[in-house]
Amino acid sequence: MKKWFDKESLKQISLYEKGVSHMKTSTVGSLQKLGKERLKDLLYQMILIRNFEEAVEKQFMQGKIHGTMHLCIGQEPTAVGACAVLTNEDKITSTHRGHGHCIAKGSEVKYMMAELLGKETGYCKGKGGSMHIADLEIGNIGANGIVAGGLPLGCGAALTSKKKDLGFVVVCFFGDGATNEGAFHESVNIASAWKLPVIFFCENNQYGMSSSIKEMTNIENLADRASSYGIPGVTIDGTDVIAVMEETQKALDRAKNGEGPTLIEAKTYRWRGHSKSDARKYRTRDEEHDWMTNRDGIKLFKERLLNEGIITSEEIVEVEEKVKKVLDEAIEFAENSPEPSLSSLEEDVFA
Amino acid sequence: MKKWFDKESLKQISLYEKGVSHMKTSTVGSLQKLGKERLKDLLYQMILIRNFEEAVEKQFMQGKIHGTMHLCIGQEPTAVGACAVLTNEDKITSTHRGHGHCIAKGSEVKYMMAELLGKETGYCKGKGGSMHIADLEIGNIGANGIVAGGLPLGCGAALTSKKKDLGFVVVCFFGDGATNEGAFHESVNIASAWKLPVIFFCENNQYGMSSSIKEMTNIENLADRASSYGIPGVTIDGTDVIAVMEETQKALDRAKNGEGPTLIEAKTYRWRGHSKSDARKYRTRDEEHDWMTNRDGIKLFKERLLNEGIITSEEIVEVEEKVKKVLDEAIEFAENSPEPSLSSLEEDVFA
Amino acid sequence: MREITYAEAINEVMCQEIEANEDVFILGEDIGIYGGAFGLTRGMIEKLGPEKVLNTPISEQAITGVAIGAALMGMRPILELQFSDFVTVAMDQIVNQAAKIRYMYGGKGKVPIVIRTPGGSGAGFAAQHSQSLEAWMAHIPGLKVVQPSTAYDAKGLFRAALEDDNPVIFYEHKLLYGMKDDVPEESYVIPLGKADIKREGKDVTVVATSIMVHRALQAAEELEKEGISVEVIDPRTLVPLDIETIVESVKKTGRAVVVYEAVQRGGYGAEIASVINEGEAFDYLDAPVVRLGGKAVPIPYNPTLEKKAVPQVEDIINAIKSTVVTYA
Amino acid sequence: MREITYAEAINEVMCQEIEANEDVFILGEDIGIYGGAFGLTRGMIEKLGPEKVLNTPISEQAITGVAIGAALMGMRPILELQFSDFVTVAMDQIVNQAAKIRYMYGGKGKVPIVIRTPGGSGAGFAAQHSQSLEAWMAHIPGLKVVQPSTAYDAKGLFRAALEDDNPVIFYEHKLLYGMKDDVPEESYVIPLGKADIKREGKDVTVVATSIMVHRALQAAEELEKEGISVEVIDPRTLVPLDIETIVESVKKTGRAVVVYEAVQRGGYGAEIASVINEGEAFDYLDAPVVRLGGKAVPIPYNPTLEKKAVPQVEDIINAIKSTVVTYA
Ligand SMILES: Cc1ncc(C[n+]2csc(CCOP(=O)(O)OP(=O)(O)O)c2C)c(N)n1
Ligand SMILES: Cc1ncc(C[n+]2csc(CCOP(=O)(O)OP(=O)(O)O)c2C)c(N)n1
Ligand SMILES: [Mg+2]
Ligand SMILES: [Mg+2]
Repeated sequence: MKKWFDKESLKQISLYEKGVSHMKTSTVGSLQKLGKERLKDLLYQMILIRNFEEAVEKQFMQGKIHGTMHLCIGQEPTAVGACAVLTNEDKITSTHRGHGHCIAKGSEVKYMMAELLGKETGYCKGKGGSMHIADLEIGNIGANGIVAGGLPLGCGAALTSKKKDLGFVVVCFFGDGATNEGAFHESVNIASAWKLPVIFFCENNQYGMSSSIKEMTNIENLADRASSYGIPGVTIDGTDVIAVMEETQKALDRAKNGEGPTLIEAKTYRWRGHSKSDARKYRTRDEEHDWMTNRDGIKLFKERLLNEGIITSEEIVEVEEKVKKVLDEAIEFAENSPEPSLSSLEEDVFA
Repeated sequence: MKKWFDKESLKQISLYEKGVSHMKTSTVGSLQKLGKERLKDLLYQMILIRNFEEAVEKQFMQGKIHGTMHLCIGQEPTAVGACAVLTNEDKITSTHRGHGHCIAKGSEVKYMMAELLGKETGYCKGKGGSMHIADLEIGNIGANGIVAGGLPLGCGAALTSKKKDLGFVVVCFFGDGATNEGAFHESVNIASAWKLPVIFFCENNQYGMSSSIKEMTNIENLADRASSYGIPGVTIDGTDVIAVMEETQKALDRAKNGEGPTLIEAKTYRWRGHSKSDARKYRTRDEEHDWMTNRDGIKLFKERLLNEGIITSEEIVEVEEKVKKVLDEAIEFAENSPEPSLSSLEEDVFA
Repeated sequence: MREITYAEAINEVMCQEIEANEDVFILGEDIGIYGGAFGLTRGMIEKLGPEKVLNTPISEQAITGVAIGAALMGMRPILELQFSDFVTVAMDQIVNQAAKIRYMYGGKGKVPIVIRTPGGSGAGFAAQHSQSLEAWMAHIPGLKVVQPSTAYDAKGLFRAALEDDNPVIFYEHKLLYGMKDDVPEESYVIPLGKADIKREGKDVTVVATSIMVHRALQAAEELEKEGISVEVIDPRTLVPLDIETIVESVKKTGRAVVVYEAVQRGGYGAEIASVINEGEAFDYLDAPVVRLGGKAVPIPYNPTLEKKAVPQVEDIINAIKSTVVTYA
Repeated sequence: MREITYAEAINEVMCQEIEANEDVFILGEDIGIYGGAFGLTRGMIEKLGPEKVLNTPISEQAITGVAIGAALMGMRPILELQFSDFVTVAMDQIVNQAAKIRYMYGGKGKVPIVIRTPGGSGAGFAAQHSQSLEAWMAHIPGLKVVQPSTAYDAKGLFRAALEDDNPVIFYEHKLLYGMKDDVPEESYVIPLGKADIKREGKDVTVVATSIMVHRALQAAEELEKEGISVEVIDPRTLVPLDIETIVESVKKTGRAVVVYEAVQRGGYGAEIASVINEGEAFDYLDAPVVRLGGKAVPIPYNPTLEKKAVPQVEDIINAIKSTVVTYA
């Protein structure tokens, strides 16, 4: 028998390999088709997410946020690209790292910030916090503190759509680490067997907390797991918001046609640590630097918009100013909001 | 959107398709290599299993067996073929349908029968019954009443082998239905990531209780799930005991070489109902008849042995008589064994 | 009135409710043409069709989540878990999702699901198929827990459970499935949170659940011959618990015995005993409250041992006598 | 003596035991270079190497089963479950496998594993990361349950747990991790099943677990000023439970308050209260045993509400006063 643990698990290994050959990027000329307003909106949303997360980080540092938070800085194009093709009727299920999904699905940052500050005006009246933000009215079935916990729920929502011919599709977001949970397997299988209108959207940011997915599983592309369920799987460049839109659109069409689920894997990167305190010893500063400088989805999108002459630098500044204004208002709103009443403690346990 | 439930779920559909093209059968000339004694032993074991199960059924009908039982008649070649390549040091984990595995791994039918009758002399002192027979000394880590419950345990045993360089391999048996459990997914993944010496052996008898695997999952061959974990998967004819041996041997070599797990799917059929009371409405009598007459692994093996001139009809009769004798003795032993003492009720909760 | 079994009563009310409300459907393993592991859904798929009776893969996490997700979208699913021991593979969805969603979301959304599942020993299924784990569920805020002991109660409580806007765990008992009772054909509701006095008495109050109700009634009959008058109360629902009826009874009798099949240590009987001890009844107690639950062992296979592992009529008689006689 | 934190004490004893016994190793999520979600395994992989410190995929069923299977083959694994709420995805392996294997197999095989996992609220992690579910485990025959309240106890109890030949669930508490205590460097054993009297007193016995021990001690100090003498008992292990020490104390004081963080309804405090009520102590009781547990709500996020959901020092003071003053 060969020796145990041949990997040098202790060494900090850079796991980012440039250019996964068959990773899908956006098609040429795709920008024009979308139209300027839509493109500007994508940019706005991505910047809003990033700046929101930065504001959250700041609030946390100032001790105003209790508990923990999981920031999605670096992953803006996946949330925005996927949600961009959905209507208000379509649903999403989200994760512990869910702020971006919420914003992209259409939630208002002021109620989100209020929730993070534990205020009565927050999406969950201050009772849920970062890991449980839900906004059923715009189709956000909820963040989830349990890794892969949202996938079964998403299948149930999709079953309802199918049974009642409601026409909506459910996008379940989850991380690379979540694909090793039993709940992932059971959910994708049942969705496939029942041809449910679901899109399983894996944000492969390379790590589950500290564990490189390459050490936790023995395949290169998680989308290949689709073949276990007889459904299509596609690996895309998660820093390319247009590629994300395009592939999500295809999966959406498939789902709406009654052809069942699709597994999308978007390669991306979280720029920050896993949560509040993370020395990030499991990866190198070089690897981080490379992603942050060469694969920043927002920067790349701005450059592309400018290069293709769709938008001017002035307009980008305008977008950024709008974001700033919205966020300033959100923070003010959240800070000035009241604490939940003590009597609310025992409310809402039962409907 | 297309209409929901296009399958005619109520109709009794025959799901057995003749000739899955790439299903592995035994190689030509393989019999000679094994030698007569070994071949006779394979036959003996298969007949012993079948007759044991028939005896159990009879005892059950006579009200001597309490609870339930899951018979493996029809599936003898998988248990016998897989265990035939193992040594006493190698381990197996089994299922609710585990009598065949026990016998093939080397357990004595008299202690098994005693256990089924709830006697003190049984493998579990009468406390476990059919679904919990274990025989650690000869490497049977145990039957399991929880579908897919044995796979994680098998991985733990395999980890021990690897960590301590003990050289043994673990064969985890499970059914087609079990491949839709989360525990299956998590176990195969971890075994692959850690290159554990495990063989995942799926006895695809077409149904999980009443549910055809073809309706419960969207792929033709369950062995294809191997690709989700970056390991080899192979589909074999589970009625061909020699094919089972050959493929298990390959997987065993791989495991012993430190190359990690293999997923084997053996297509087979359970002749009886799922458990004690099953009207088998979910399948046709035609389908059953076809398997029982055309794909009886014991009959096929006998014919082959005779055709190739390895064994005579007289010798087959001898084998059958030996089985009969052993079983008669086993039943007598079991029936004459004492009940467990009342004081044993509270023993063995803790070590 | 018509006599039907506990299993038939549940089958009947499920059919009635599915026919009456288009949001109601049932899902579970082998509930289609097989009719469920214990025959509870027999005939349903033929009558109601496969859109209302969903046969599922063996994937308890997924199917539990499917029920919850559908409920969040306005459906009212019934989930059959084949054996209550299998909650162990669905606990995250039940406890971390179903029970908490509404609260975590600040009062948004609701999860009206009924999880039907058989508990209990006595059928020879051994350690992994015979547990009584209702105490786990009753400990979790956000879940309601029902444990009917008769066909009549099962039918009425089931409808109440289904009409409730919250997740309800509905514990059936394998040995009760075949037990017959007078059951009206038309649908009716027995509200959650109302105990039932199954027998009136004045010397001692026995609070018993599920199959133990019947054993307690038998014990009461025996003891009547000896001049001991036993009141038998069936809480019927553990959450909400009808504390008032129990306390009133104990105030009258001055003695209480709590009988349950689950392992005594840490079982819900400890909660019931505590509630009796804590409330107004304390001052009326002439003797300590007695608990009689299962032994602290996994359920063994051998039928004699299996019986010895949980309270039988004789054990209940002895427990009652110990409090009535010792503290006479 | 040297002061170290509760987290450091556990880290130290793990290192000592892994170094002392080649069958001992630890597995869990992010326990490698990350050092565990709460830093408990910090430095271990560097010191002991990746064969002794196995970083696992996020697959709780598999990793729990791996620990059990390895134990059956003679290893003595330590499993870290990142939050005790995640037992919900590992319950089958813990309850249907680890707890029952030896019994089901008629006394063959043993499963010496220690599952270390943090419970409790107060750190702002909200409903799915703040539960106290030890009552579930204590209800299951075949499992032992430990809940240390100090660094000193944690170190000694951990070694006893590891030396035990059975599955032990070792509940840590997030808010205790940083708490310092005098802890000897050399390894020592505190046997399972021995309660500790953390403070002697004569008017009332408080039985408190985990973080509640500290709150009870603070309450005792406050009440001393008012002339009420409080004895504080920490059972330290729920299974086995040191009934004798508790009963002896109640016989002396005549009053008992049981304080625990878990939801009061159906929590293990009900078991402890029942045991007090049932035994010899009953005749010595001057007042009903009082239970003080968590409210029947999921743990909310907002810090003020979060505190209100579980007993605080003031609540304990009030509970003690209610029994001492009302029944003076
Ligand atoms: C069932 C469960 N196990 C473990 C955790 C702890 N945990 C929270 S997030 C996380 C990593 C998840 O990784 P991934 O799915 O890749 O998502 P990412 O954080 O990278 O977005 C872990 C282990 C959890 N919340 N739930
Ligand atoms: C977790 C769990 N779910 C459901 C069951 C009930 N059950 C026992 S056997 C069985 C069917 C298993 O099918 P398969 O894995 O194909 O094995 P087979 O019976 O065909 O050998 C089911 C659903 C169980 N024992 N455990
Ligand atoms: Mg990740
Ligand atoms: Mg099968």
